[in-house]
Amino acid sequence: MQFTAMILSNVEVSPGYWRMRMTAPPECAAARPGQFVMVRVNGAIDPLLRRPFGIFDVGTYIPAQSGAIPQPYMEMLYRVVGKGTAMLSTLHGSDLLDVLGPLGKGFDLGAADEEKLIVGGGVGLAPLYLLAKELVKGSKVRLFAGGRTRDDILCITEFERLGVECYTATEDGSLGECGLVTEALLRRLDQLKGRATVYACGPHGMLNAVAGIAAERNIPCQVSLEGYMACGVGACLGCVAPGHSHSAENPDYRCVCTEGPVFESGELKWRD
Amino acid sequence: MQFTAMILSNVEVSPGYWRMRMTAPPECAAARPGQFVMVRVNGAIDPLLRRPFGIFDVGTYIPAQSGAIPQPYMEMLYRVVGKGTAMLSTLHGSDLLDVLGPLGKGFDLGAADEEKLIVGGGVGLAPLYLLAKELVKGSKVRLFAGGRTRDDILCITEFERLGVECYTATEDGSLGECGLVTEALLRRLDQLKGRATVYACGPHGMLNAVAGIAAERNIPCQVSLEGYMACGVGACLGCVAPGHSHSAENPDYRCVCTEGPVFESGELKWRD
Amino acid sequence: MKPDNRPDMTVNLAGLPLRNPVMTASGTFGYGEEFAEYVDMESIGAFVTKGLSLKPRAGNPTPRIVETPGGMLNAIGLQNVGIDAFITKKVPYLRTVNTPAIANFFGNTVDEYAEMARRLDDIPEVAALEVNISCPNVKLGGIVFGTDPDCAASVVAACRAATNKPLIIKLSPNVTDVVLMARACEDAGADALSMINTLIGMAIDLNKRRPVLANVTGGFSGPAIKPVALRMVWQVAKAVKVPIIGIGGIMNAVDALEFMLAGATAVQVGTASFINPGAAQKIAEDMETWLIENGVADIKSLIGALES
Amino acid sequence: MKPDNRPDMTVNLAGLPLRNPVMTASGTFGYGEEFAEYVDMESIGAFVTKGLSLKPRAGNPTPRIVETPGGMLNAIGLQNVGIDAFITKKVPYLRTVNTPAIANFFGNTVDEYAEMARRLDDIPEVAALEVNISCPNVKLGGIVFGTDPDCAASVVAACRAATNKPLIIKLSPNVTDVVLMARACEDAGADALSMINTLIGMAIDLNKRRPVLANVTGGFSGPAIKPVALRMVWQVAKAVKVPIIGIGGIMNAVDALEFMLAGATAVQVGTASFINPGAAQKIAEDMETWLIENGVADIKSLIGALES
Ligand SMILES: Cc1cc2nc3c(=O)[nH]c(=O)nc-3n(C[C@H](O)[C@H](O)[C@H](O)COP(=O)(O)OP(=O)(O)OC[C@H]3O[C@@H](n4cnc5c(N)ncnc54)[C@H](O)[C@@H]3O)c2cc1C
Ligand SMILES: Cc1cc2nc3c(=O)[nH]c(=O)nc-3n(C[C@H](O)[C@H](O)[C@H](O)COP(=O)(O)OP(=O)(O)OC[C@H]3O[C@@H](n4cnc5c(N)ncnc54)[C@H](O)[C@@H]3O)c2cc1C
Ligand SMILES: Cc1cc2nc3c(=O)[nH]c(=O)nc-3n(C[C@H](O)[C@H](O)[C@H](O)COP(=O)(O)O)c2cc1C
Ligand SMILES: Cc1cc2nc3c(=O)[nH]c(=O)nc-3n(C[C@H](O)[C@H](O)[C@H](O)COP(=O)(O)O)c2cc1C
Ligand code: FES
Ligand code: FES
Repeated sequence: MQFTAMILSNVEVSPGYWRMRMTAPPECAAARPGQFVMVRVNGAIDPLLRRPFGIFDVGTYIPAQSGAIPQPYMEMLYRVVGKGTAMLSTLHGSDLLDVLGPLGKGFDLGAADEEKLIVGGGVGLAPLYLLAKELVKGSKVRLFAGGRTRDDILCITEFERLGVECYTATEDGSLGECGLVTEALLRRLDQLKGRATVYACGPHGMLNAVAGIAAERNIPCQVSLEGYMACGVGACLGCVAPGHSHSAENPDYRCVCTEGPVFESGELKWRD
Repeated sequence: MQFTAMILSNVEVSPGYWRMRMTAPPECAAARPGQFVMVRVNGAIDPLLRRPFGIFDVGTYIPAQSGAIPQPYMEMLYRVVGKGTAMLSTLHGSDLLDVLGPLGKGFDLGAADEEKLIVGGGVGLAPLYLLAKELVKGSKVRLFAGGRTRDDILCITEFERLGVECYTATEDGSLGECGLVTEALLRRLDQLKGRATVYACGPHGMLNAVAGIAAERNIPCQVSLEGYMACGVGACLGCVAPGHSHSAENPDYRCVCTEGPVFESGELKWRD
Repeated sequence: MKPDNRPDMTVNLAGLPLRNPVMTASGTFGYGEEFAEYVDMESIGAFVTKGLSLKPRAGNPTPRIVETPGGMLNAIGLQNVGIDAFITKKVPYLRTVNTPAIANFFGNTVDEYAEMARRLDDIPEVAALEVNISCPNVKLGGIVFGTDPDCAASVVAACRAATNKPLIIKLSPNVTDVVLMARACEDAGADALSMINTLIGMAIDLNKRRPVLANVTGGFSGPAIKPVALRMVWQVAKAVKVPIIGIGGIMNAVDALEFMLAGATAVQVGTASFINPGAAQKIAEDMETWLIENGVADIKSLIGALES
Repeated sequence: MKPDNRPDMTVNLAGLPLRNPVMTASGTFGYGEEFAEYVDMESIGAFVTKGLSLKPRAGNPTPRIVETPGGMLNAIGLQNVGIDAFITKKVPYLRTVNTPAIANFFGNTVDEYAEMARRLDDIPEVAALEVNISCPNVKLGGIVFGTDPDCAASVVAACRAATNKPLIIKLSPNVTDVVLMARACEDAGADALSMINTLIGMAIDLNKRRPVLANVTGGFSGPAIKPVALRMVWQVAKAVKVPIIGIGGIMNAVDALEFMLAGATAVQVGTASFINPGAAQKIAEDMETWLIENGVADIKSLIGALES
């Protein structure tokens, strides 16, 4: 669906990372974890295309005035990387935003009687919070959050408040372990007794590593991909990613916006 | 010169007409009546080109804080007609604006011992206020302000405060006389004893009429023209207007941004 | 004005009556279904499918799209399900909507084009054919059909012989003389011309020192190209008798009406549907409003009505 | 890096050494003087004059310019003071600045082009000649020189015979095959190619039902056209040996560097100077900063350095 959201707040939660809350119609606030929205940053032609963002959280708030009726909202967590996100970060409460969504398929929540291992790199955490919120209802959930440096580790407190056990790692050692977050994941998997499912979102290199680890150990793994998107509704075919049997001779592309953005890692082609 | 102005205020003075005050360096605040500025409404590409506006007023203000030093400012009076002016009207105090100017040649103030007749159509009044401010120092000044309807008659109080005698006319009779303002001008010219100079700015049809009237009676007349401008500095040659000897066979174009925007009406080609 | 005071929005496109002149452009509206949630199909004049080919095509590696100032480049690589899957999987949807579906298609050889035209001619749900001639002729060393008048004419003639449905030829703007191309297509039997297809553009990622698109170059669309499209429609409208469908950067009703003044009988909305999936419907509605506000009783009176 | 740690910004354009690759584009920088207040002439590599002709030209009726999404159209009509007034009124200024001035010119016939080249060859203050071949050949029924390889080659050959100064040919983008045109010009004696000149576009005023420009069509420039320009520079750079000057929508240092990666030895800044009269200088400065920040010691190492 397409709707006009009113921004409720837009705050920088870490240098370069912003969290925006906006009103959303009930259908959007009922989004499944892993779904995304396409935001029109500017009504004119610059930037021209919508920008895709994961749904970080949804909820209900009660407006400040007396006797007000609770309103559904959604949140995005975004990183300022270019023109569109820079413009987003200048918006204020009560500004309006043209939003398309929720789009795509979300995460499969799987069985309740297994451990859930969530791996997020930087702003890749964005769609994982809503996922964790659902998963904690029935499972033990652990979060592995990685980043280049301290500032890239986001919203850990929020995950902890859900009862998620959090492991953090930074490449420069400025927060948590020094190194890649996949090392902590590996250690946990070594200790693992029962069944588990891995969920991951972040830079492609990280997803590649996580998918490899999960495949080796035969653990189900879902990853959320990014892709350059023009439409978000399966029409432009810009966003595709190679499927598992893809080769230059026998190409096999999956549409990230409609078949994804969440895929079973086994469905996709990974670098070896 | 090119400078960054800070907007001090931006208010709608009549439906669709706005008056904006902004800081200006002393060189710009020393602009001659009739000069203009080119404003970059948006730092991105939409709109791409600068927009030309007359300088409505200049002055000095004292910032609100104690012990502050007086600052020069300039004002524009503009009408919302399209994309650029619509965006201008959304700006607020303390927003910044990229300004080029003062540009062009201004009005020639002429001799002090004659009557000054100023004719303005709608937002054509914009460059005439600063002119009137100068002229009242040495001459009797009368303003003839015309418009389609009441809302198009702007800032008359400001002119009256200068001691200018004001005549107004609207096509629908909603303010002042019903009809064209040139009729009031004609009546005044009929009564005129001594010498006079006419100054006019407004829609081309009005300028055409005023130039005709002045030519008939051999009264010096200066008009301020508009023209589609890309550069404002004489480089693009987009803004030209036909000079008096212009014909299809022997074209004679004047550059509005550097040779104008104010011309002796006799320098230009008019429709008969 | 019609009795209910609403203007007559209908146009006739080479024998195909349209309830209004607004169509969607190939490759920007999927196979129709993708937009069912956003567009009331019966609010637009017609819709055009993604470009079809005999065999399914997987398309190019990614990245396939990139934004540019006021526009975008795409190098999708003509990904499509192929004619067989089109018939089994996509045609059933066409049956459910009371709006003409136009099949856009392409080939690598003249024979492939003709074969496609024959296959599509057999499908009752396909109201008209739109031929994308901006494809390389593999038999002629890759010269693009749509950039050579003889090549283009042979495609048109072959398709003409293969179908009785309205035959629309979609012109490439990447030519020195679009009027020459238009005349060649008209003479070879085109019932209508749609124009323009994308310009060819390129974008570079300075930091990576690489082209942004995996395919290096891509098709350039969006508001940025409108001035070129409008110019070409105007040039061709003066030179041919067949109706023209104006395409290129149409974002709103004003843009669409400008194309009609320049000589277009109908328009196609492309990139705009990515930005607002409901764009085509909104444009059709706003055009009607404009007509009412400007006292125009029949939209056909605007076709080619540019004064000069 | 040079001893003072500043990167080497110099390039050599067909024998003409430039302190940096940033030039201003013809028709957007007057005769230089107009910008003296805004640009330190010695901060840029070279500047190009308004297009000159044998006789002064008054240009087209107004309106002559109109903004479009991300770009603008102009139909100035090549208004210029003519070669005689250029010599008496404009050349004296050129003498005062220590930066190469390149004279852009055009003609209506091959002979006029040759005559202009001869006249300009005599002016010591003119460092190089840039030939605008996007003009109609009045002897050949108005076919634009720059859209026909033979026509273009004859202009180039005639100018070549008339001057020993570096001869830059400015290519039109309004062609099917820009590589063909580039090769024809190279073979006929061009020392360098500048590209692109404006696309042809049109804008319509819906309410007036008229073209916005008095001339109906106009030259399309600005950021909107950058993807087309970049593509053409890249195509031609692979096909010719002579240096290329990249032009089209360059607004900032990143744009300029992208053109160099695509194969340009230098760039010209056009429309950007209207928006920021100091654009060319700022771009040159920002390019140097980029080189420093990215550890590039010599800007020449970027020319054609696109990976793929
Ligand atoms: C399904 C999905 C969900 C996403 N969720 C989030 C999120 O929750 N938080 C967040 O910060 N970012 C998210 N991203 C990435 C985000 O869309 C880009 O960072 C953003 O579009 C950059 O826009 P820009 O104008 O600032 O950058 P520019 O570089 O100026 O953008 C230029 C173009 O490239 C595209 N683009 C640039 N980077 C990316 C990217 N990484 N992925 C896809 N397209 C890109 C833009 O959409 C635009 O079309 C998501 C991407 C996808 C596909
Ligand atoms: C020397 C000069 C002084 C001016 N002074 C004033 C003033 O003091 N107050 C005021 O309200 N207006 C003034 N104008 C007119 C003003 O520049 C236009 O109304 C404004 O540029 C419209 O911009 P837009 O984006 O809102 O309209 P759009 O129609 O979206 O503009 C599209 C393009 O057309 C140009 N354009 C549109 N209308 C005009 C016009 N009337 N004259 C010139 N170019 C135009 C714009 O600059 C722009 O390039 C002046 C014009 C000139 C040339
Ligand atoms: C992503 C994308 C895919 C396209 N695919 C096709 C296609 O398959 N066949 C075709 O004839 N045109 C195709 N086009 C061209 C459009 O139909 C249209 O001609 C062009 O985009 C210009 O219109 P616009 O500026 O409104 O987008 C495609 C355009 C885009 C942006
Ligand atoms: C107003 C204007 C006038 C121009 N006049 C000339 C000219 O006289 N000769 C010429 O070769 N190119 C002329 N050009 C083309 C520019 O030099 C340049 O090739 C084109 O504008 C593309 O660059 P840009 O996008 O940076 O403006 C003109 C362009 C503009 C906008
Ligand atoms: S973004 Fe258009 S198909 Fe996925
Ligand atoms: S506005 Fe460019 S020459 Fe006057």
